[in-house]
Amino acid sequence: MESLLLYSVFNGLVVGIFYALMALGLSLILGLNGVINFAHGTFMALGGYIAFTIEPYVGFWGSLIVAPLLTVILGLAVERVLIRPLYGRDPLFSLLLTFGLAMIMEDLIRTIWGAVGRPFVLPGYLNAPLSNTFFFLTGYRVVLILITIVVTGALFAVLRYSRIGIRIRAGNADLETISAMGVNIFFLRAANFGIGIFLAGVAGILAAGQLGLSPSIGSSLIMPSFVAIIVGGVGSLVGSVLGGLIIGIASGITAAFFPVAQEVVIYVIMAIVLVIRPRGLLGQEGLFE
Amino acid sequence: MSTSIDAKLALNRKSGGRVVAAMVIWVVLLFVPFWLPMIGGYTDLATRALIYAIAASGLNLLLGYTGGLSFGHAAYFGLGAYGAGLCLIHIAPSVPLAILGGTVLGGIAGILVGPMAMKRKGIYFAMITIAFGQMFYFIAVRWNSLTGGEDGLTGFSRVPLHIGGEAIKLGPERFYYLVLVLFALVMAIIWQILRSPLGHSFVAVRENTTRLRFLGVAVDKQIWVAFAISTFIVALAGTLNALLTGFASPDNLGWQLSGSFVVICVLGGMRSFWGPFLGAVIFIVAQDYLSSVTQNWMSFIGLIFVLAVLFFPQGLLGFIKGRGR
Amino acid sequence: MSFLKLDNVGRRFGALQALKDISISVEQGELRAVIGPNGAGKTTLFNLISGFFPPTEGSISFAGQPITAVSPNALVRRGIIRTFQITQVFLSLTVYENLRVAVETAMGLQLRPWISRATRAQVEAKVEELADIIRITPKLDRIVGEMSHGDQRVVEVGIALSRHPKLLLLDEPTAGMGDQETHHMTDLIRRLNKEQGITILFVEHDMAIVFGIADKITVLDNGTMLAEGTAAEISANPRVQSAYLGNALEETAV
Amino acid sequence: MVFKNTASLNRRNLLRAGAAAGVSSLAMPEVSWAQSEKTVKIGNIDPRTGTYAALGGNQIRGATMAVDEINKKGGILGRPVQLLVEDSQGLPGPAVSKAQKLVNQDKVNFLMGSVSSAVSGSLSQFANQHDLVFVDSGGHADAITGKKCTWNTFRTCSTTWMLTAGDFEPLFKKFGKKWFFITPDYAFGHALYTDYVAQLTKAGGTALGNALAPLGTTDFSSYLIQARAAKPDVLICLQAGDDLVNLLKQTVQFGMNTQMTVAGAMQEMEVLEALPPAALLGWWTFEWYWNQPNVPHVADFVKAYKSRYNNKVPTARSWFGYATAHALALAANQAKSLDALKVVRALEGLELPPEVALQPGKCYYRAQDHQMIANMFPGYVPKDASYPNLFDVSQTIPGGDIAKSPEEAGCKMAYPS
Repeated sequence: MESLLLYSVFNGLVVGIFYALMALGLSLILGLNGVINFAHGTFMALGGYIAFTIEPYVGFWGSLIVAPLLTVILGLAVERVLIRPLYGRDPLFSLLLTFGLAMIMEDLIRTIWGAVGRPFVLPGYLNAPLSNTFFFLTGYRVVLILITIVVTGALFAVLRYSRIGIRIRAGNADLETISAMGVNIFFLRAANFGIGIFLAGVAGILAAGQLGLSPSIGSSLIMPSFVAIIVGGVGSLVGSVLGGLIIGIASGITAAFFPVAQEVVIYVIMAIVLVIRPRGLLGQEGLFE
Repeated sequence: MSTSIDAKLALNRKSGGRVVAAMVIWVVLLFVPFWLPMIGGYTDLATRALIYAIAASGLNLLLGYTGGLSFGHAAYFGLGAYGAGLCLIHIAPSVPLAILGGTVLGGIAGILVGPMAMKRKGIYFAMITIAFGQMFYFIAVRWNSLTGGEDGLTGFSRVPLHIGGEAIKLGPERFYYLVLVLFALVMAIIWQILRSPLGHSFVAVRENTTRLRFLGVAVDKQIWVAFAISTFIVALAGTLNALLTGFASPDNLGWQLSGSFVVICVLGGMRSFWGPFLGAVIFIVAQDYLSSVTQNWMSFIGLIFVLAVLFFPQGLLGFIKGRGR
Repeated sequence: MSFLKLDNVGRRFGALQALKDISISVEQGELRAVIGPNGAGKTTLFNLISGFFPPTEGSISFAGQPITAVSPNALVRRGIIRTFQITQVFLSLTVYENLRVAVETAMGLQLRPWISRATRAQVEAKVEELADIIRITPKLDRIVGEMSHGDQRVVEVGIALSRHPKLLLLDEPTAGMGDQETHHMTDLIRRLNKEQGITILFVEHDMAIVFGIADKITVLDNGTMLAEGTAAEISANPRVQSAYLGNALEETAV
Repeated sequence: MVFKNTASLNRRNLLRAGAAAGVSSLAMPEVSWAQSEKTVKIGNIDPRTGTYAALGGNQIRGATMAVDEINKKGGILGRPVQLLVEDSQGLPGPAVSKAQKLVNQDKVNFLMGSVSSAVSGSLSQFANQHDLVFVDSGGHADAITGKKCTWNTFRTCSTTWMLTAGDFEPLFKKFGKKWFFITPDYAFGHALYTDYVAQLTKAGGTALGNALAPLGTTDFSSYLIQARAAKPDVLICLQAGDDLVNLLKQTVQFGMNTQMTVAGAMQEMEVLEALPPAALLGWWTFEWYWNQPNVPHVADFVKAYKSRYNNKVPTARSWFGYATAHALALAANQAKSLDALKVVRALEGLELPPEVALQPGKCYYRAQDHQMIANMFPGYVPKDASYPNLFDVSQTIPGGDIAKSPEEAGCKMAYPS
């Protein structure tokens, strides 16, 4: 029983990592670009499929670097052509646009890579359990957690210390002032969108190794990521990560002890947070949004 | 002073034109079962378009008139569908009861969810409505014993209507007329709301919540009422959809459908009374046609979303009116 | 007993002390101007009185009742109505529709999905009356968003009037207006005060207007109260002259 | 409620509609049907998008190939046959919408298709309301030809019972009597589980546990830990499609394939294709396999299919579509009519000729419950399997030996008077 609890917490943690990576990217784009990126899940899937395609040539570790960058290039093109005209307009429009984009991208993925799920072959040494007692600790799961820590840590370092990072954070708080100070906000928004997509790409490759690839994998991960943002607190990047981990672990534990409710539980958590702490765990208090 | 009179005359002319247009629409709708098969369509398709028009018009009361961006209204559509099915299976084989039961179920859910979703505004409101929609989706999927789970709820059908001791079977044509009557009823209700102080206040919420709040109006209450009314109407559409297809399934509550309702409103024109209707007709016909001719129909539907946003943000009716001005 | 009374009111935002030690008393029927350089705390003062946020120190009373930390809604019901520095109207509606929704909500009809013919007539009569007061009847069918800035501000005052204000707070009513519009607005303010007997508090930068129509003037500077008094007293006040009026006069001279 | 649809083509219905027109003032004039009678139309509703797109795609390929062959041999009643393919997305809602369109607008003569049991059920109900022949090519739930059987619905693929009975004995004898189940939480999964447990208990084995996983589960580890704790001889995985892919991959990741025998009921070529080499394992049942060296016609069929479809071998799904379309043509030609009831009577007991059956022994639609009785192909995934040699059939079991009798299945057929 103890090992089941331990296991389910760990399992939830792994799932929560995907939610957190997704929510972090979504949250960045939401803050500075003011866009609910519904296509975030399909960008993630795309990252996985690109990795699947280039892996035979560059290997797993190579694809881990190259595939997100290729995804980002596509993301930047989308931002430039489709999303930029919508800045400053009712958020309804960017939401609908990315919604349509998600449908198109999912369909394209199905057309290019086929409706059948695709195996993503991991290096053999990553597949084996590390110890017999903790059989769920496979090499890959540990690597997955480490990579996430490195990526998230690097992101927060960039946001805190680099010039562009500081500007992104400032723009998040007050875009007008930043713009008045002579910062090119179009560049800033594009860069920010790119970073968000990069995170989705990384999540996509990690998910490909853990869950396998199918055209609709993105849409199954994006909804919990929304919940993660609301639970963690709108406007707080740390909150998004925290929210992702919390709902991941909650759903992991529920899956082990009350499997019927494993999806519903995250929405119940959201409802509870909304009732007792509407701004979310680490969210800013705003009088009027 | 004379400019004002001219303006009023112009307004009258405009509304005169509107009356004629509305009359044409109703006459065309009245004879659908006669002309649609002749041009290669089928009555059930028109019924489905009307059902979507009811749902979109209900949503638009919140979306277009009150300015509340709900991306989760399929949840109430689906609840209406399940409610209707459960009424037919467990309570009594009566179509009116099923319609009533499903509508009330969806509407009550809307009344309960509304205040929680409204804790946040704007873009975050949209996100929360999506998430609540997913919650109902998963409840429907997982509560196997009641809902039939992933397979959906089956085992009910459009039992005959009993009027004055006579049993009237509801074939496609008669069911179309039943839906048409309810569509007319919904449009009348929305029309009445829009010309009442309630409707005026909805529009004021959309235009400027700060102003309204400093007129002493509890803005949240107005949004709640708009939210609730829209969920009742969407749930009504859901019950009719269940009766049309003969079952309720989880995809009736899914976010894809929620998105479709929103794009229907945008496509036809969110600020127009007939916009959602027009959007529904276009969307249903396009979907029906595209999904038959190409395996990649999803791309084309997605393209409709993208094009509507980039080129017709005011919707087709808004576009037409804008050019007329 | 003064109509509106602020006792040692202060407001702090984190480390920033936006207002400090403000004591003001306004008599019923008074037309009071609030002046001061940018950042003096004028809008913060309005926000406190209208309940936008509560003061962190001191107390406020209105018509003999304490109103510290009373919600904006409740204050509106008690008769404190405000306009905003940034015009707050219903932009894509006509003037008529703007005034109508204001009148309907003032009558508490905002939850009614239908009204009787008599009530409708009553609403229409009130809208016409309001339009007459603010002199906008010929433009009733115009979309507000397509009108001039001055007209929009007039409409905003009309909306505020629908609530039968006892105390009207006008935040820079003539800002950004041309001469003609300014004249129209000052005339409107004076008429509302004299003919309708509404107590008015207004923030204004244009000294000509302030000295022209205000009964009394309150001067804020840097979050504190510098002076209070009639036009003559204020212009004679050496502190005001040195700290504020000198600059302002220079500005107007330029 | 049986609504007499005026749009249906057959003569019997047309007469009825004429009679009904007197009663119902709303009956629409139907003038255009005579022109459209030239071709015989088969409406094929299969998932081209969604979770089951790969399976649906192969059913469509099989059916398309069959229709071309039928047309080469003179069509149905001397008229050309047209296959109208519609996308069900694997969901009952869109499937019924498509059925409405096919019946009312395109005026098809027969309906076929479906991968998921939910869609099969809703289409069967729809077809029944419209007096139309429907052949369920690939939805397995027992009820379709059991408790919910109807006079106008047939099924080509096997029942869930047959899927479990196909490999129960080899598994039980070879590997042991303590079993653990991981079951997808919907009707199809529940049915497989119940059927296995019935046989297991009867044979004296024990079901150590059953973990219910929702459809679309991507992470099965919480179920695998339960299974591991139970220490069974056999781990039965009842998932299908992408779910099974994920489950098997994780089973191997956790090293559980070395501790117990991984097995299950239905296995498909499409699933094995999606598996990484490390997860290619287990004991399963196929419903048809392309490699049957000693059976006549099979090699020819495989060759023709491969040259037509990008060198891919036909799968069981391809055969379902292929056999279903051929069966409809055979029955209509035999009945010399397109009338629903007459075609139904011809389908009842219809035996597939060897070039369509493509397997040893007798393949026929059982008259009492409309269930196709064909062979099951239990076997295992060999070591170092690679496409297209992903499965070794250990034996072929004639369906007649294991299928429940119509009485046991609970089918009570009622025909229209």
